[in-house]
Amino acid sequence: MYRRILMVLVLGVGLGLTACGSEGGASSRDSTLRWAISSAPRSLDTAHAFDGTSVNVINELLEPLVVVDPQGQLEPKLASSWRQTDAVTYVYTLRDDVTFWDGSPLTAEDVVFSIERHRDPAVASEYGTYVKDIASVTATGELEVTFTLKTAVPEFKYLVALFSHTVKKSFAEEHAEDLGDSKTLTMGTGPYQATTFSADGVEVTRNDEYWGEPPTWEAIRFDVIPDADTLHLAVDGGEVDGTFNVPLTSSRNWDTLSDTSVHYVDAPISTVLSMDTTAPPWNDVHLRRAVAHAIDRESIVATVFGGHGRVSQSIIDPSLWSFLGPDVEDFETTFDGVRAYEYDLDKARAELAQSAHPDGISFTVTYPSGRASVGKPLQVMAASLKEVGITLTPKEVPASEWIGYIYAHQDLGAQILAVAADYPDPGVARLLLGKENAVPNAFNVANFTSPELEDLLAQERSADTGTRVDAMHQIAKIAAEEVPYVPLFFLDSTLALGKDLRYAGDFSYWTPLLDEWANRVQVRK
Amino acid sequence: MRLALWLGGRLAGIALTLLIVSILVFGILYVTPGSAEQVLLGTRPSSPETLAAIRERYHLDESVGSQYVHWLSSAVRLDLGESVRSGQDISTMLSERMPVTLFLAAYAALIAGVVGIPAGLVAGIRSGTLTDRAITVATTICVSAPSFVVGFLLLYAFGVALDWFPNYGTGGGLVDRAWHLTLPAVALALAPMAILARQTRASALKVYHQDFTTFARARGLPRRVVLGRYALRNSSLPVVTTAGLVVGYFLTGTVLVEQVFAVPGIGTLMIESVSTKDVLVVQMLALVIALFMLSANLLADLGHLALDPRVRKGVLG
Amino acid sequence: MMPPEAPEHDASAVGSRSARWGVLVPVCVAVTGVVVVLAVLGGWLAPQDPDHQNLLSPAAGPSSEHWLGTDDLGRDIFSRILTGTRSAVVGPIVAAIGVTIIGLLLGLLAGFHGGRLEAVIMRIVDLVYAMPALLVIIVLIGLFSGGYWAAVGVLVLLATPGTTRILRAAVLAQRGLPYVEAARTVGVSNRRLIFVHVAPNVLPTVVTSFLLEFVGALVALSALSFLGLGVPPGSPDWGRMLAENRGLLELNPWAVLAPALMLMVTATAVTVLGDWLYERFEKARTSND
Amino acid sequence: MPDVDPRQRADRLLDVEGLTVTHVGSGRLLVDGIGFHVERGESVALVGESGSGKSLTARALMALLPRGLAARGRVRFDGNEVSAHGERQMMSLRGQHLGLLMQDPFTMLNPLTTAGTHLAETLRSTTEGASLDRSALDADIARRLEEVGVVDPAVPDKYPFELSGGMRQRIALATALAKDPELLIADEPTAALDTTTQREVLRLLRRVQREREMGLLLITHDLAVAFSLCERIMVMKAGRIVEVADPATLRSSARDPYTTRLLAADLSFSDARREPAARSVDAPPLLEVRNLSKDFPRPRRLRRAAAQGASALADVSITVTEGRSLGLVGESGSGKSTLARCILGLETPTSGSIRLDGLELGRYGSLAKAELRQARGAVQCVFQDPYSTLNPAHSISFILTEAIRHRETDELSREEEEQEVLELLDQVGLPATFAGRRPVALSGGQRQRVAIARSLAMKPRLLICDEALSALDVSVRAQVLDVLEAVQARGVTLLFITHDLAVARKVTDDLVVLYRGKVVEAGTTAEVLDNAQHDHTRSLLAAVPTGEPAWLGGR
Repeated sequence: MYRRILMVLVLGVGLGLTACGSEGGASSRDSTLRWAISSAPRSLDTAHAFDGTSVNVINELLEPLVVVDPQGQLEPKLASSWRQTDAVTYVYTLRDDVTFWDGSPLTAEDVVFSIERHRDPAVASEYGTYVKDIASVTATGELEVTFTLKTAVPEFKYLVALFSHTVKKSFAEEHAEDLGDSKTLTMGTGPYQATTFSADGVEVTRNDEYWGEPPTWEAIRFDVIPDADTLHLAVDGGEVDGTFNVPLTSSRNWDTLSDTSVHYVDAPISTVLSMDTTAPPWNDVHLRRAVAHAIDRESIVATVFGGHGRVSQSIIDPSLWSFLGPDVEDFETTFDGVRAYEYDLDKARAELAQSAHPDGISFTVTYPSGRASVGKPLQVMAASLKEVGITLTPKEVPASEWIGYIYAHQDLGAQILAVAADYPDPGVARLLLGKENAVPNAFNVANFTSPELEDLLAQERSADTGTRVDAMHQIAKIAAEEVPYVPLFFLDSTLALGKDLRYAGDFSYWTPLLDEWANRVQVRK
Repeated sequence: MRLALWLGGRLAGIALTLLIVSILVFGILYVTPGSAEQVLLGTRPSSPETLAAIRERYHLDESVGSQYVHWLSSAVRLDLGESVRSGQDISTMLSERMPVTLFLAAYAALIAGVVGIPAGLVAGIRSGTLTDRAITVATTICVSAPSFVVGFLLLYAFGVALDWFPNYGTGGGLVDRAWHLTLPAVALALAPMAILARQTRASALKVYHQDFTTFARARGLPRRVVLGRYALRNSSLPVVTTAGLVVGYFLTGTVLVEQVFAVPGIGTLMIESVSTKDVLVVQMLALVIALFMLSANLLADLGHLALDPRVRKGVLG
Repeated sequence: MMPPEAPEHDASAVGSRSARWGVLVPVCVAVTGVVVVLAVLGGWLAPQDPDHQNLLSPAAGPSSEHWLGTDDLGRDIFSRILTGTRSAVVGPIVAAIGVTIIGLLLGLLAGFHGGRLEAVIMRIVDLVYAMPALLVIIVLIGLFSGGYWAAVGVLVLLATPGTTRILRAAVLAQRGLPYVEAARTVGVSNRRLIFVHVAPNVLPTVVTSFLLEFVGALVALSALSFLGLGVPPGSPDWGRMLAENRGLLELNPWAVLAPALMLMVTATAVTVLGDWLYERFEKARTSND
Repeated sequence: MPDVDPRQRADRLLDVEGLTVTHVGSGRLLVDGIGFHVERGESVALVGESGSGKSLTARALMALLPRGLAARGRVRFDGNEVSAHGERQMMSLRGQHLGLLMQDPFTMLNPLTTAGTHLAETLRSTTEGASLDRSALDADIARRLEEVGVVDPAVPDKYPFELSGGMRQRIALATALAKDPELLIADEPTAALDTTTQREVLRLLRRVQREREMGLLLITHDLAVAFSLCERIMVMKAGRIVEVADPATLRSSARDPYTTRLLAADLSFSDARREPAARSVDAPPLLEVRNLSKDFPRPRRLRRAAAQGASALADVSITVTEGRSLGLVGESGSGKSTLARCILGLETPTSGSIRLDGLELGRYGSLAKAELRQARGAVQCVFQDPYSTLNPAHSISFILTEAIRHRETDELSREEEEQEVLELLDQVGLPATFAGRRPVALSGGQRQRVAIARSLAMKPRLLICDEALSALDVSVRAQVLDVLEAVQARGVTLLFITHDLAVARKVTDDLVVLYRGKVVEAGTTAEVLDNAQHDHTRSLLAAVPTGEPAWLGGR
């Protein structure tokens, strides 16, 4: 099972960050970093807090064996080295100088315990699907952890960066019921130690005994600011130093801020419009093509997102392509000849005329309330679809209700959803395809499958890169012909920083998700 | 003794009303669309095990009646359950959110009372003058202007454009908090202030024309006594009733104003919980709000009792 | 004998009494008139299609083409304001009519019949009256994802008790008057008593409470839209525009200020009219000469 | 005004010249340049009907006119010009030199403070009073209460609502006198009181005035009261003083025609029934009330506790003989109106029977439709308050036509209806032009006549007049009385409810005295009034003002 994707699902905003240098500036300051987050972490226990915002915070507290650097390469963290001894065995050697905040040394037992928690059904960890293929994880030495897998998993090395955040075993056992809550907090090895945690935010203070580079900040205060306009005000007023949550729909407004610099980087967050290929009216390919032709993606990216995104031509993200390996041809070459749907109302009308609904149809697309990053594009789409006689009505529903529809997998009709990659591999797209995912609690909301496609999906999971590339090329071709999904756009990750701050080194979508990041935010000299 | 009896009766009535409200709310939430499990699961795809665990933990397998009994029996033990959205204890959430809202409401009530009542009194006594006209026009605007529009305008005028007040945050410490919450408090206070002013004006107008006020002036009583013991005290009876009702405005206003100013109080909690269908929290907030209103009415009645000997006699014999 | 409002031995202030409202009333009548005309004709008067997106000039300031500029999808703010008058005003008018009719019937029934019927009506009324209406609507519409008309419906249910109380009080005040008893002794039927004798005398209260209910509903519905409930996203609705265009304040302040001002001005104008009418009716009732 | 020696003038307590009160908005003149004076220790009455400007004169003297009214003219008090005083100077004058006692003891006292507080705050507002300690203050309060005849030590701690009307007026008097004013202006001080209480309060007022040698300006509509209490009477009409004289002179030889009319209209108690009934007592009864009781449940709820309930009835039996008019007298709260309302079906009696015209009216609700119509036609009522007895929304002809339509089983033609409306108006002495008017355009007396016309439209056999005259001025009262007599002459039987024995004597053949819901005396009017058996009847009789000083005791 390869469901290794963090579904952002338009819910968790701001996974992505931006690689950028420094700039920015706000107030003069003490050595506390004030950081705006869109919602409080649901828990400080990774098992119950697998979402963008929680992970941003937890990455400062708990450390995994390995991390992903801005370029998408694995780097050591708690593990000083690792090796793959065969197709299903991975051995990690721990550093010997790591201690928890209480001074006790990190042992392999702690790491094993932390990973076993995700495998324990009683814990009901949100990482459950990510550890499904592990046959065993054992401490094979004082400072050595060995994973044995049930089957070969090419991207397993990346997954370790996601789920191996280590909490002290004895602490976690002592607080089995309330680990990570606002009273118990947690016990980790990270550069910062949690001091308070509430619905209003989290405060962490410097871990003076940190094993690595001394932490930059005395303390970090994560303030919860759910509302985009409020966030703008808070940043404008200098009440917070920075955030990852710049809403692209109001990026023009943010660009007017004088004391703040906003940076945008490409991110593998893909938004698609799905159409249920198994039920009328969407089982008509001409209708789907008509829709695909009638959506002005260029304008959406340019107008709604102020240009801070990429028009999407395929469900496979070109920006992830390079992670397949150094020998892989570039995306454009590989995908040459895949059918593209340019914005052309005449073509749309022509397709519609060929369909079973030459006079057009009316349909409703629900989306989680308050999410302008899908709401606004839907409004633009509605306007151009109207030109060809198709009526799209966007409808806001509470987020939980919306996700209920998706998971229930019934009467799907047309849906809009965003999928974000949580490790650097273009295989993400498979989540939207195939029988395996055309069931409740999965994301093939177009119910798109065929024998040919199933074969290709199996090939795409091969360990051999060449086979994978070919399979993806075929998949992309089929997906383009049949358009179960209209690929819309990839949204940029953002970083806003006060003018007196800089971001040291490169900054990318990966860092706050798969690495510690706060120490890179530094006061400008 | 009679007072204790009366108070006991009223408190019992409040408890009974809360019970009825809780049943109503429980019923309403039960029939809300969207399965409770899904709300509890949040954004996570579920496995049969997690689903079973959740169903058991929240007694979802049982009937509505026994779910209610479960809820009630833990609620009376002050175990209010957990938010399904954040997993936090609801009692913890309330204790975090309540102080800000109470501060805001108290601040707004202070503004409303300190400005509204004297303004109404002045307008009533000086009826027909330019002062009266100005106050009347101002209160008319304030009473009809939606609090979220006013809040928005205040925020951008005084927070952003003029930068006199902070435009985000709740501040720490009394002074800093008051400083941060001034704009929200003003936005929240305007409508109740205007209502109080109008009510005070009307009753002052009436009282000032009554024989007993004229008789007091005819005896050469000092202005202080005539205005205080006669005009203000007699005007205060309907004003106290109004003040009790204004609490409803406060509660509604808080939701909107907190939303505009992003104040992390129970108003924003309400909106967040409603929009995420965090039913247990909505239910508890409904009860808290009902308790507020009932207490306000009780306070208003106690005010009447303290102010009006006729009522005192009616209650205490 | 004595003017209804007038203390103190102070002749200087007297002249201004008649001018208490001054120029305000004509202005408010004009504003209300314009709003009503816009509610009827708004869509036709709009110079442009309010939903037409000019994606090339989003969030632009006022220009000769767009008098109040555009929103973030390049839609003409002026046209949206004009068109939005209907959803801003029609719901509240329907709500106010509903509230007034039901409230009047219940008020007359309760006030006139008394006894058990009155007790039942007033018990229910008191119960609902004690609830903060807008809050309940927010919760119900939020949880049940109801639309605009559902909100109007709930609003009617929740606002009726207030009007019922007021009208019942007005009816009670009339019921005890000798003219009612005299009509009764003449043998006038209850229905005739209610509709021919009492109703005309509570009409001023009815008209006034209608206007104030309208304002209440206007504020409530726009608050709902502001919170993203009720009207669908992207509708040219004042409350919705205010919420959705907040982020445009620096780019085109009119996108936010125009709906805010329309709401304020409409609500205030109608309130002033309500107050003024009330005062006039009161004066007509209390002065015998 | 006759010329007076300036020296003498300066010595006067109060001297008013050219006092005018105008309504600023309309410019209407309400008090038209009057002049008068009050000597030290003198008691002077200002008598006039409602609207004559007498109360405004009092308010103008105190500089307490309602806003919208402006006073001009010269007012000298104790030789000092006070009309030019500002509010601050007036404040020191009020209470200390000029006291004011107002009409209604129910509204004159602050409902939220005790009797003692009223006195205390007044005493403390003087320089000497401010330095008094608590016990001295209490002693002073007790002394001053004793002066007005209040000796009960519990009274100072009582709130106004716990005191009777007479007691309140005593408290108010003590309060008005607390700063020992040299002149007391008493504005209708007893108009809101029962007749028996009125006499006690007037007696007290005279005693205090004499003991203190205080000036008194009594403002009243009641000539008899003025004659009994005052040394000099000023008659005021439409903002002017038309005549000034001492009581004896005025009585014997009034010069002004208005005064003459007033004197004529003011019924003397000795006036007997002008036209005795033709029928004897033995004629068949039209109305028989037997053992009628009516209880009112005590209000339960908090806010209604203060609400005034109607008066109960206990085992009341009366008989009205057809053609003879029956008077029902008693003080307020005696149950007179409750009885009337039971007969009219506006209240349902608790027990007992009411038989009228062969119908049992104890349970109106159970009457058949035809019976109900018969009952409605048989008995009609004229209520007390002329200002709310007519529906302000409808015209006079609408009101009368409605009654006519409810009387007739068959529909009349429009012309017939119009004709009858005019006839009805004519019967009550109103011109035909009134048909199109609305009640708001009518005076109190005119309204009361329309109310009578409406009753007559039903062609009733019994007409109940529930204090139908008591809200009217004396001159108007006489006219309405004439109308009622004419009605009686047409064969309609009257049930006349009143607290005024003089009216009762003049209009009724038989009399029933009610006291606290019980019949205490009944008989022919002459028997009852000339040979009263019951104490209550006697005290009622004693309370009727005679116009002689002796009525108040002493000279």
